[in-house]
Amino acid sequence: MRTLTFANALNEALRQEMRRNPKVYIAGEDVGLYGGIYGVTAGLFAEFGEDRVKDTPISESAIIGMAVGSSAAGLIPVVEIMFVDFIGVCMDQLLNQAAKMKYMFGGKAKLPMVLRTTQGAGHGAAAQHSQCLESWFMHVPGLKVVVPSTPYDAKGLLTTAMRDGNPVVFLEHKYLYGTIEGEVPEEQYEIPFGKADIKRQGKDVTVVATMHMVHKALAAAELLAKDGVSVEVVDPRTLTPFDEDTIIESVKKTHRLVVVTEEVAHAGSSAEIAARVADKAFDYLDAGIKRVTAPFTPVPFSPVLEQEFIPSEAKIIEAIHEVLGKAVPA
Amino acid sequence: MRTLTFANALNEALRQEMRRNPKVYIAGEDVGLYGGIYGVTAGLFAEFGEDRVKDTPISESAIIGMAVGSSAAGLIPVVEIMFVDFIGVCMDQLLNQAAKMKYMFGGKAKLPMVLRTTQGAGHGAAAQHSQCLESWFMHVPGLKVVVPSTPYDAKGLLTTAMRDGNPVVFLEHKYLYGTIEGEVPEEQYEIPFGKADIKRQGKDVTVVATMHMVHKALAAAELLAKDGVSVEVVDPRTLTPFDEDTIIESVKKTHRLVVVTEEVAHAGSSAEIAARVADKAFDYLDAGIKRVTAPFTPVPFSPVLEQEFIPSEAKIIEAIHEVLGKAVPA
Amino acid sequence: MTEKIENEKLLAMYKSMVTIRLFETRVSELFAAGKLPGFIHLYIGEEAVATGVCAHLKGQDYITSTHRGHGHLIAKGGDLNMMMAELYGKRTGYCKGKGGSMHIADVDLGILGANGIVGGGPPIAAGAAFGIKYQGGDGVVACFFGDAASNQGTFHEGLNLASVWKLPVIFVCENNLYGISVSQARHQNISDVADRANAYDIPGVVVDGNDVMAVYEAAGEAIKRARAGKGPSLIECKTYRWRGHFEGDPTPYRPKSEVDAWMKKDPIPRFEVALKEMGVVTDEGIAAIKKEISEKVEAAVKFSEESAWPALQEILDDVYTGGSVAV
Amino acid sequence: MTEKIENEKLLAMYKSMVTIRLFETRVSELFAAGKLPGFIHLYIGEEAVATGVCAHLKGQDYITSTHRGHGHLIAKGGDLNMMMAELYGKRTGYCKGKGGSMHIADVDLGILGANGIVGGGPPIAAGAAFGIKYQGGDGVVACFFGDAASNQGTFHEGLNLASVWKLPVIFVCENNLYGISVSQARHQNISDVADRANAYDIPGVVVDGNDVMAVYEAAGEAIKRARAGKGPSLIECKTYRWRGHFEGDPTPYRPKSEVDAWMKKDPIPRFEVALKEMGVVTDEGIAAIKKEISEKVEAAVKFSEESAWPALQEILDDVYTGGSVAV
Ligand SMILES: Cc1ncc(C[n+]2csc(CCOP(=O)(O)OP(=O)(O)O)c2C)c(N)n1
Ligand SMILES: Cc1ncc(C[n+]2csc(CCOP(=O)(O)OP(=O)(O)O)c2C)c(N)n1
Ligand SMILES: [Mg+2]
Ligand SMILES: [Mg+2]
Repeated sequence: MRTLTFANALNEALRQEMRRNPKVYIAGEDVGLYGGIYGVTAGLFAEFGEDRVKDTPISESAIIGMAVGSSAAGLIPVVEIMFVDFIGVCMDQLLNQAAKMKYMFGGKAKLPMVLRTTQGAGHGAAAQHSQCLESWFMHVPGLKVVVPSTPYDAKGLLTTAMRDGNPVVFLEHKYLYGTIEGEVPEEQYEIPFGKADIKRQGKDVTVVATMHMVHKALAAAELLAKDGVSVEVVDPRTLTPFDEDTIIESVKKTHRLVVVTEEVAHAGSSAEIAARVADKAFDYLDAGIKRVTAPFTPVPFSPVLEQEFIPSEAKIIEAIHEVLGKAVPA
Repeated sequence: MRTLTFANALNEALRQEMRRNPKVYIAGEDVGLYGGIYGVTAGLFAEFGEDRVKDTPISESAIIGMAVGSSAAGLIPVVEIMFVDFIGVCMDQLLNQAAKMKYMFGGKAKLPMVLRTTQGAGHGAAAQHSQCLESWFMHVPGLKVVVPSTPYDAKGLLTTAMRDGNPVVFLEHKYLYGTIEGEVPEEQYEIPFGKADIKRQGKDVTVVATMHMVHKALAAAELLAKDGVSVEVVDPRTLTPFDEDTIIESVKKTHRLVVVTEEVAHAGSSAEIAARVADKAFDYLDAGIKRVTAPFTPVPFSPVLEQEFIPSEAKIIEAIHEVLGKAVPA
Repeated sequence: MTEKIENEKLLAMYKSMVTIRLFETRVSELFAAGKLPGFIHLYIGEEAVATGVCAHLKGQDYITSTHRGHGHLIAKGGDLNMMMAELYGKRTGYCKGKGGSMHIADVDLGILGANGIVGGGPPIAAGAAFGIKYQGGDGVVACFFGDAASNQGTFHEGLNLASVWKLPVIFVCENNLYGISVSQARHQNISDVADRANAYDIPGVVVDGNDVMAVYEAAGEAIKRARAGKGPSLIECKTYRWRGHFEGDPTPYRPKSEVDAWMKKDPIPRFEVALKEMGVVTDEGIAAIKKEISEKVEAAVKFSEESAWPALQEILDDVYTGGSVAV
Repeated sequence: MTEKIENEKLLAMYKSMVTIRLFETRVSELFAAGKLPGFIHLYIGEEAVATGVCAHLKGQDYITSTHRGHGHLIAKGGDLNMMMAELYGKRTGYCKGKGGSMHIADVDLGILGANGIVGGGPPIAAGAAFGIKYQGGDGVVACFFGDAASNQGTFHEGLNLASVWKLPVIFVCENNLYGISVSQARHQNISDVADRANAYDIPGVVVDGNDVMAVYEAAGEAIKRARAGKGPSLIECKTYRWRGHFEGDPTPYRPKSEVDAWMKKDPIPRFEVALKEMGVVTDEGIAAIKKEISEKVEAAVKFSEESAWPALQEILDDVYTGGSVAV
């Protein structure tokens, strides 16, 4: 099968669905003429014209409000917030309008819309352009939250997102756009929400990881395999809905859990994953649950500090050794 | 000692610190002439005048920006966002400006400021005026997050907040304002951040609860005491910094943990508390960790549904029975 | 110049105003009697605004409303029974009891919801207008908001987007001189919100918001422009809220004399005089209309009282299209 | 009328412009050579704006800057060594390497930071101005932002608050005709951002942003007003960015002819002509100034190259005043 970069897989998902469904349109800052800061919407302006690929003013609240209003009026907006870091200027339209309308209206609304945005560190973009905020979106009932790690997943999940019928927050890790390539079918396909993917089978320890960290976890697993440690890597792929079962099944087999996310730990998605297992699979656990995350700081600029910020293979390996090896310290 | 309501304890903290320190000022919507929607700032406009108690336009981003700018210029702002639910329109000024400035500037900034706001259900205020969002603030390094449950704690913690020297998010549960009264010293006092309070001693199970839920947990404990079950109720009082030690010590004694918060569970503060214990006190746990929280829905309006939404004594008792009684289901 | 309006339309407008007045008055009593939970913001005194604007709107047209939404909903054709039952929190309400006063909506009627977030509407209104334009319709969106809401960033963003894309929206400012306790002079440096139209190069007009004919006329101009693809307008209606900001508000922030003066400008008797002069209605006709509407309001109360509460398990429904999700 | 400006001041302004130009040009080379990580937005072509405004500011005055901040920082007196080292991510930088180009600040110099959030500045500027007023000082705040930033809700909120409270701020719009790839005509319905002043009943003026004297004069008026307690003003400076939005931007969205035309309006030679006419400087003087500044820039590069990286454990420092907290 031909391979695509992560960014191109997303681009293809958008292009194919826009060809299929005239209700789908794109809006955001510099998504049109420019093709998106990371090129995810490249070529769509040329193909679909400025009526369907809209460059907006720098008005993020208006961008999301536009999605909400036009969705209620029958369209399927795919809007881009350039960096997830900017969500603070427009969160209300997501939190109180998009996510809650259906419920507040007693079910009598349908709001199909996708909010695409990029998150994550690794490009020296510093504290206001590198955050991970998936846990904020998870904490909002009414939203679905998608966190793809591979080009294959990216295309299939984005296709599902555009057909889901609910407000979907689709988080793209900027580090993956150009660095990760993988096989992607030419035709359209959907990947169901709420189905975790076992990215590597193993039997000694379960590592649940998301987005960029899936790749770090796989690299750590590869290194540990040489020492005879068999690591199972589970990628939830969506955080809402959340596939608890696959993770619990894995822990029943391995009896050990390490959670790896790039966000800061405090009230992060990593906490939720650990808490569920500590509730539902406690009897199968042979060790405390370790989390490998960023330190509790804003993202620093300097490349040396930024590399220290991002969870490394070494830290993942250390955590795995801990849950495997010694007793959990009191 | 004389007793005060929760709202009046807060009012006294503000009044006394404003008398002591001319740098402290108040700003927000209807905090002046009107004295605040819940009366927390009542009488301060009359005492301190409109230069120090500022009614603002409905411009929440400007309110927080005002706090940031005036704090950098040497003041100690205590700003009010009328309901935490509105934070989505102004979160950026907190997330990317207030919280990160010090770090981004290499430490060369000091931003003493308090953001007071009310949260929680119980007044029939529906989905956009009843949420709990403490976990969002916890997830932002650079913020401190305070969640008082009693008038005594409220006064002491708010006094500390105004002297802390950092951006502090001070969350007040609206249900407590008028319903909870308690003894409060007349003079000023500080309660250190990062010190949990054991609100009731017990030996069979640890219940960690916050804000309104502390009272529900205490009521549940009282009921269970009649059946000979001894419940320890721990109130973290601040979520950042977080007093992990007190909770772990408690679990070492009781071997069982139930976490009770009013927020939805998914990526909530309850997850963080459970995850820490599942990591650091795993060897002392005799049962899986249960969380008692709101269901994963927006806050419904109808009083019957709202009461169903808010975690009840009955649900807390059920969870306690679960961790005490039967094996955790596979 | 004022176009000639058909008698039937004039009567419908009059009925709309009376319905709002009587509905709201009854709600105020029910709230005082402890029948209605939560926050209630009444539209009494401002009836001419919603009525004058919505009189132009058809089924395909949308409105976005506010926390003070009952008037907009009634004027756009909302069902009194379902509205009242919603205020009670009953399952026969518009939102099955899940929304309450601040969230009543009827998307099928083009009502995109009351809104508890001040300034929540303008971006959504621009979005709905984009939806109309994208699909090639000639619908319009009327976006209601208050004087104080015009200080919210979303007001600015919504108007800017609508103007640069020439979207069919009319932005209707209900300037009742206060945002809760803060008078206009204390929340903005201008006395005419309409002056803000300039910032987007769109028409901005001031009208007497207690004169339903004036509102009707101004809205008509703006809507014609919008339907013709010429973009949005801003209409500021000067009016006053008779009641507190919410029911239970002691209104310590405004003098009784101010309230009294505005109550003398009551839009309803004023319209009655005009209607009688035009020969559209007689005193007897007015009495009959009031009686009929009053009965409808009572019927709505009865309907609500007799309706069932939502069942507890319904709390989990309606979060997602396609059924609830595992989390 | 233009007040007579002292020669010394004129020379300082000229030096500021040249410093910005040479610093930025060198940064552009260093970025292309792979020496500088992250996003870099250069101020080349817009030097007259920051310079003309900051020439009025004293130690007690503040500025809020933007993602395109180097020019503002230099004009307000920022240290070249510490700026350059910060761009490198070295621990001798202004932010100990933690901030980078978009977050350079020097609170002691009144520089409240570059800002990666478009529209982040106006609310903070209003806040700093409130701080000044509260403490009874006569300081002012200059708030810089772009044409496209004037569509952000925070712009509106900041100006409204400053106007209703008569805060000492001057809002300086650097209209370089684009927000990244989106031309002004595509992002707003007006051609003069200054037209928005009306919405707050404050003065709004348009000046040639490539004419440092014109900027200086307009800023002087506005600052005088502000210091006198008469409230804020909006000054729009028409200018152009020569480089891409960020370094590495291929600028497919604008014609070369447009760039060329604007490069002909280079503010630096234009000011040189004026200075020579006024007899403030000679060609030799100019050459000497350029040489001296160029050496300073080189020294800053050397300083940065030779500086150490932050130590890894420093990552945890500086999150909180009073030391890091247990979480
Ligand atoms: C974002 C936000 N901020 C504040 C509030 C609280 N609030 C509700 S109504 C109101 C005043 C609104 O005034 P205006 O827009 O003039 O409308 P009016 O109530 O006068 O009709 C305020 C401050 C809110 N609901 N949402
Ligand atoms: C809230 C926010 N939205 C979007 C961006 C991305 N962004 C950075 S600069 C920029 C364009 C800014 O244009 P303008 O305000 O005119 O300033 P200029 O770059 O032209 O100096 C954009 C969209 C951002 N940093 N912050
Ligand atoms: Mg009003
Ligand atoms: Mg620009």
